[in-house]
Amino acid sequence: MEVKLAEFFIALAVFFSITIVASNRLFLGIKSYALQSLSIAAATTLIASIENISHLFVSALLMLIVKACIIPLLLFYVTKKLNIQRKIETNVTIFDSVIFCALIVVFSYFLVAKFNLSSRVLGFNVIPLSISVIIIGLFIMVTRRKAITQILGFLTLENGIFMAEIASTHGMPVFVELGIFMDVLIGVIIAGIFVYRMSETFNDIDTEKLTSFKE
Amino acid sequence: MINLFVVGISAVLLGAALQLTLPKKASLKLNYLSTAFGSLLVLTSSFLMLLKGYSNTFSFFSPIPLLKVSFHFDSLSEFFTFVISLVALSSAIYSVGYVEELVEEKKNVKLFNLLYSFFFVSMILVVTAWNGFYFLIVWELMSVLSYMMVSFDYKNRENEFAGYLYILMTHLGTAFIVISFVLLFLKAGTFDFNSFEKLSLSPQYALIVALCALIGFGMKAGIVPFHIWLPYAHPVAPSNVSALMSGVMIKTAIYMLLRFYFSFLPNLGINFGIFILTLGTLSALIGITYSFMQKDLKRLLAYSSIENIGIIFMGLGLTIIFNATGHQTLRDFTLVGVLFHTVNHASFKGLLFLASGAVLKSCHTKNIEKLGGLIKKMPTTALLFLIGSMAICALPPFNGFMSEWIVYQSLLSTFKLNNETVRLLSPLFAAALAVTGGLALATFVKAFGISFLGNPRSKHSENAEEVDTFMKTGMWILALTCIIFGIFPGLIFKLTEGFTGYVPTDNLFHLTSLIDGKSSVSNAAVLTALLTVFTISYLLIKADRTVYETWDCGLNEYNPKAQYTATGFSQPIRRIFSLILKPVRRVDVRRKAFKYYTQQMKVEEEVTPIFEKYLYLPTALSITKTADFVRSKIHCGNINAYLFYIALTLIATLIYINVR
Amino acid sequence: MEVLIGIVQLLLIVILAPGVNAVIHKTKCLIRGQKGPSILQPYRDIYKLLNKRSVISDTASWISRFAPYIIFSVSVVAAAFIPVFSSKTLFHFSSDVIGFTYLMALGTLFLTLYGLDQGSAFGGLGSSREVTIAALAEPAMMIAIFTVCIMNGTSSISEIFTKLSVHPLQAFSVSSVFSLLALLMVAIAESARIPVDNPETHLELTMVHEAMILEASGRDLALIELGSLIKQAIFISFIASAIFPISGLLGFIWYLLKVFSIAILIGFIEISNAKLRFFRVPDFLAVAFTLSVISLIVHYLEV
Amino acid sequence: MELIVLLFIPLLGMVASFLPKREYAFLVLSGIDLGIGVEICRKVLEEGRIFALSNYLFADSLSVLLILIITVLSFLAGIYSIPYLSAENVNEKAKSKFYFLINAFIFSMLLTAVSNNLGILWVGIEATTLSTAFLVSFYKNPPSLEAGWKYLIICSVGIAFALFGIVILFFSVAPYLGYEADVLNWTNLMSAATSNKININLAKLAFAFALIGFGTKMGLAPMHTWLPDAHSQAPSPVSALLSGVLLNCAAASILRIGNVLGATGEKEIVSNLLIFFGTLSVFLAGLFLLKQKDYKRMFAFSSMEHMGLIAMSSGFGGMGIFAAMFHMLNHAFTKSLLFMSAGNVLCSLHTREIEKIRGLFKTMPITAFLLGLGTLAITGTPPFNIFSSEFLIITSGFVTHHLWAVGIALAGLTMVFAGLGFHVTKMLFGEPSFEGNREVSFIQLLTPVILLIIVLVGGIYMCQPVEELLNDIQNNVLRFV
Repeated sequence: MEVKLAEFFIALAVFFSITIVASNRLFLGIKSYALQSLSIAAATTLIASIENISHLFVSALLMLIVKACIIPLLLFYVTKKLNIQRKIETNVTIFDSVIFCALIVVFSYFLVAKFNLSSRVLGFNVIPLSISVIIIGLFIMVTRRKAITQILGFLTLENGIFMAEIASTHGMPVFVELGIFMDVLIGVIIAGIFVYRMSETFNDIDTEKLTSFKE
Repeated sequence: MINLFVVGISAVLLGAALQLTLPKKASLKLNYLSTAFGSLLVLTSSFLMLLKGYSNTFSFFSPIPLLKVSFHFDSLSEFFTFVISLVALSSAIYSVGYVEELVEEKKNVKLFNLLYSFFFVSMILVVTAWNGFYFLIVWELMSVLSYMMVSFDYKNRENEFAGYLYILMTHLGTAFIVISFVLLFLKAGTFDFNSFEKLSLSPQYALIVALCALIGFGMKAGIVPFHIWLPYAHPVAPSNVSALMSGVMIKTAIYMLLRFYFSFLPNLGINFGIFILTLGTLSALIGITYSFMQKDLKRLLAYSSIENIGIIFMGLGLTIIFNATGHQTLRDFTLVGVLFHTVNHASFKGLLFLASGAVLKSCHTKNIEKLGGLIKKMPTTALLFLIGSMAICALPPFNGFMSEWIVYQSLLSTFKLNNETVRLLSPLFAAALAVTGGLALATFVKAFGISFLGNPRSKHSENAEEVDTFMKTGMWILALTCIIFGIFPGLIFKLTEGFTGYVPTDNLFHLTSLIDGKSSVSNAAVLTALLTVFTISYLLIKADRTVYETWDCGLNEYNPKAQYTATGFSQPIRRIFSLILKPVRRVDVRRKAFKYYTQQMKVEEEVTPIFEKYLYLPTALSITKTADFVRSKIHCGNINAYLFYIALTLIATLIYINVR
Repeated sequence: MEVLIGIVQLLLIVILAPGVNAVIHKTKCLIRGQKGPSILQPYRDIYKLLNKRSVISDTASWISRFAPYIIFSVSVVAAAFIPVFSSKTLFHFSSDVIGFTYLMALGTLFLTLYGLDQGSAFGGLGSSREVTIAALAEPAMMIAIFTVCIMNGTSSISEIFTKLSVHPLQAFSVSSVFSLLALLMVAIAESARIPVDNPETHLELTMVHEAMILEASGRDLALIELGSLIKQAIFISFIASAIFPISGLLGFIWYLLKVFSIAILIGFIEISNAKLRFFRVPDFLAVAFTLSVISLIVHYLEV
Repeated sequence: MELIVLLFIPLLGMVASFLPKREYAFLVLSGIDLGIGVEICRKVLEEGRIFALSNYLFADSLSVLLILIITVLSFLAGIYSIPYLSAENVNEKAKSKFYFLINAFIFSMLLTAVSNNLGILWVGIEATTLSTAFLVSFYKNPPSLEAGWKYLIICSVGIAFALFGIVILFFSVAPYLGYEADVLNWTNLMSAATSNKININLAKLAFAFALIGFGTKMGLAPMHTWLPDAHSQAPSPVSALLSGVLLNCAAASILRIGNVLGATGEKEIVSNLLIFFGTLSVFLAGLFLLKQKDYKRMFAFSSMEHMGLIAMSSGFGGMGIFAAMFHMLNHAFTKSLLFMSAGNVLCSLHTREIEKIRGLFKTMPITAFLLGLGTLAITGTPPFNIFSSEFLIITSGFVTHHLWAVGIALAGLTMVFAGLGFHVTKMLFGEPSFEGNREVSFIQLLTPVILLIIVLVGGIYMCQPVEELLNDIQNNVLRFV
């Protein structure tokens, strides 16, 4: 039962990543991200309890604090502070993007179909799902023009990796996990500073404008 | 002997190091005299080594894998050492006077001196190297040093372009040389030339190696169509350097080709020989045709180098043909011809470049159209230039004739072969060589006649002065060489005996061909006869002359501008050969109000360098265009696109992994 | 004895040289219906010139002073290569045909330099044209010579003469006819005759040889002219020697006969042709080249 | 113990960067670090591998190679930075930031070099990105900000993929070896791979992700896009470190993971992918270099080319590994030489545009010489060291019958030569576009001169320890690539 529930949360995370793709407002994207992190944290907790791995609880807690609370709040803060236009600007229409996400999920299954993967607890589905979240994250980064949405895409990607971790090996070794969380946090802070500086210098954070190194 | 050699090289290096501490003028003397002294020692030692058949190898291991610093002395390398140090000797003595100009122009003379001495040493290292890896290092060292001297006058755009083109072509050539060495390495397991010599390769493999070597060394030698750098680089280099570059540096390529074709790959087929022969003929023809068209004295000489390299290649091709058909003696004989023309070209082209340097120093221009009448201002230089010209036109009794004669005789000897192609082609090649000879004559009549004879065409040549003793001495050494090798061809046969294995039956003066053993030439006899008739007629028919002005159709307003120009002189050939020369003519007419009277008219004629215009330029342009396109597409500056590349690459890689 | 025969042969060509020219001229005059000068006229001209002081340009350098002697010497030495009635020429030990051609080129070099030395416009013009013609005539001559050499298996003029005189008929073939014709055309070009050059006129637009020696006078002119005449005689003798050569005294008479008939033939050619425009000369030489190539191929087919 | 000290000193440097005499503190500390590096080198040569911190840190010959490059170059960059920063009129606060970040940067690079654990290695590499992002945008002008942003985003994505690769790799061995942290130690991974206690399919997948991920950081085409922007915008000493050292750390990580996969018998995938990306990088770099406007950017493209060569050569295996490692060493020194010389030009003439600079031989004679010789060196002209390694690379390519790769690479190298030669010639020759003598100070010339000497001597001579190191890497450390 718990295993099924965990798998459900993981699937939910995939769903939220598609919501991020589908959202046309920045806040909606950030909220989706927070929900995604939340569902992953839930899945983690479930697996931790099934397998009784103590450090996974820590991971889940960190997930909850850092990714579901601090980072979304940070992003809200930056968006408000810099008066960023709330609309998400895309290179590909949202309709196409969502269709594309479906393709990505299919591709992920195709990719690992041969490998016969299953972890100790979770079923076969989890690895391809996490790969699709990763690629969807990358897809967001490729198609979304604003700097802040790119951060969002990156964070989705990162979540995908975390999903893969808990699904496959029930988390990485503790200090690696800690390092990763540290890095993500610092990375987001640095990226935030960059966004701040950029909006100061360019009055905009549309990456379309960042093409002075055109050759 | 080897000690003498080492002392010589160390003298050069020591001189180059010590001169850095001296003031400019003194540094110049010290450097060049020590170089001259060193090269004299090297010359002597290589001469002695050649006579005694000395052969030895010295190796020093390096921790870098496959690299071995090894020096080898055998008759071939000694012969080239001999040639290099001969030209270096005269050029060094010449430089004492010549380089003063750089002092006056406030250039960094000490650096130049250093480069010059190192350049000489690097050439010696090239011809004594005995390991492929090490060879490439010294080979490129030589190229880089010469490149630095070519572009020494860095402010000049011409030098900049010439240097760039030169080093680029050299680099391209080196890539092919690397391939040829590595191909040999694959079979031999080491880069030692020893092991290369022991290989027995399949014909196809050998052919690929031979072709790579041909392209690689052909770039350096300046064979058509890889010659394009040569007419730019040689003219802009200081003349003492051009003498070394044109006289001997491009010969180092010949040296390596000889090694490749006769030591490493002795089983090249007859068709490759025909190919080389054809290439050589083309070079000779194209080189001399363009040479005739030039107005720049040094560029004219540079193009003529292409011609002479072509003649050497003709000999090389014939040697391969004879080698393939098993005519051992003919092969040996022709090989002597190749080496003979190498040393000859070194001596007369060195001489001519030095002489043109003297003109340049004295008149500050290389443009023939602005010279004229120099024979009275610079009598010695004029005489020396004339000697060089006669030698390069292969006129008896000078040395050029002897080597060209051997090539002719080898071409003639092909009628003994069983190969129809060769038998039919070789008279045509002989005809091409004959045109080359005729055009060479025309070229040097133009070069000497327009620049030294008649009246000065500009202020440049009016104020010319004879150069100093050092420069004259340097040139005289080479001029004497031209005469000595012309009269004593047996000397070269003696010196090359070790490599070619050809033992002549004649004495020093006489040269007999192998067709029937009766056709022979003797410059000494011709010279004696000429001198006899000349003396008798001179004494009998006394020169009793009245001096009067040149006939100017009775107008009494003689103007030096009435003289034939260099452009005019070459016009008939330009018109006749317009198919390959593609002359471009610009006529600029300024009329007065009444349109039938022209006030001023300016006619300029130029030839199109076809290889550059129709081969290199389009290639380069299409490459840069493609590059521009690809660059602007890939580096569009948009981060989304950049991320997209990553995504795409990732997916492609994953698919690859999955499919495997 | 050998030396004596050599000297006799040499002197024969030198002495005959003006006469050959006179015969050509006489032939032309006779065909034109003129009486023409005496056969001895060229000898008289040269004698007269030799006794005159020469005037030299103030621009001229030592090239002008020595060139006439050098041109003359080259011609004389080259004449020593040519067998007339015996293969024992003065240079029979090294009478290589390629050496011979390049020796002649030495004369051309000094002649053209002489043309440039006085700084006159005409000299430059003459020199330019001369080198052009020389360069274009070379290939035809070289292939023709090569064919003869290949036929006889040697490149020594004396040897060719010996071989030909041993088997005069055997060596005569279609290919040698072609090569001799080619050589004749080259000879016409090299000795500055119609249709390449007109030795009888001093018209600026057409002259080649005369333009170069426009400044020469007196003894200088005599030497240069003599040199050119010897050169012409050498070419004719060379062709003559290649047609049924016979050694000995009979050969001497046979030689004279051949030389003069070639001279008359040249006279005929001259009178029946107009001088070609300079830029048509390559066409003329191209014909010679083609002939010589045909002769070569025919030779290979015959074998 | 040495390893811990080695890592501790840059941390000390981070603290010291708040002191007033921070530049000298950095100099002294990096000097000490260099000494420790040499000591580690000696010890490794003597004992083979050394371990520290319960096996989480270790040093084998590959680490030693990286440590030597890092410490030598950071010491030289330390010397160079003193006059450079004062010539650029950097204020005290910025200086303190500069030294803080550069110490963090060196620390993170050293961490990647000595970490035995794949997880720590990842943290180290990610830390380099984070620490240098602000160094890239040090001048705070719009282009540097843009470059910094692109650097941060692209490299983060890359590194994220690498992390995913590491996760998969962990997954591939964890079922056999357990879920403990030390499973990710190289030593354990290698023994797992050789004894076939690994899911090969997963390992392949892991390698693919790691290659793309670390390849982004290494500058392999087509993930290289951040590289020219970042390298050209960073202050010159940082550019020297970025190009000379950081790329090598990423390369070493790829090779180590490739080695694990290779040990399972899947050598071919590793070598094929490395050769493909390597050749592509060399060729594309050649195309890009044909026309450039900014000289620092041009040298950055050249770094991409050399990383391509290293990847390609590693793909050849055997002697190719030796050649690649040798090339790594050579490239590090030569590229630092070039960036420092270019820094001198920038310092003195305040323009990056090639078009605007002519006649450097007149205005800045010594710098011009350094730049000219450096260009000859970087394009593989003997007698400089790059030639030797490039020659070995080509030879090993032929030996392993990768003719196409070598052919394309040679074409690329020729274009690189044409492009670099053309642009540098333009800068050095001609009538000077600036007046007077603009030569920089003695110390600013000293470092490139030292590097030039190293580069020149390295062409002919290789000292014994280096040879032993490289041989050991070829025969032991990266045996399976």
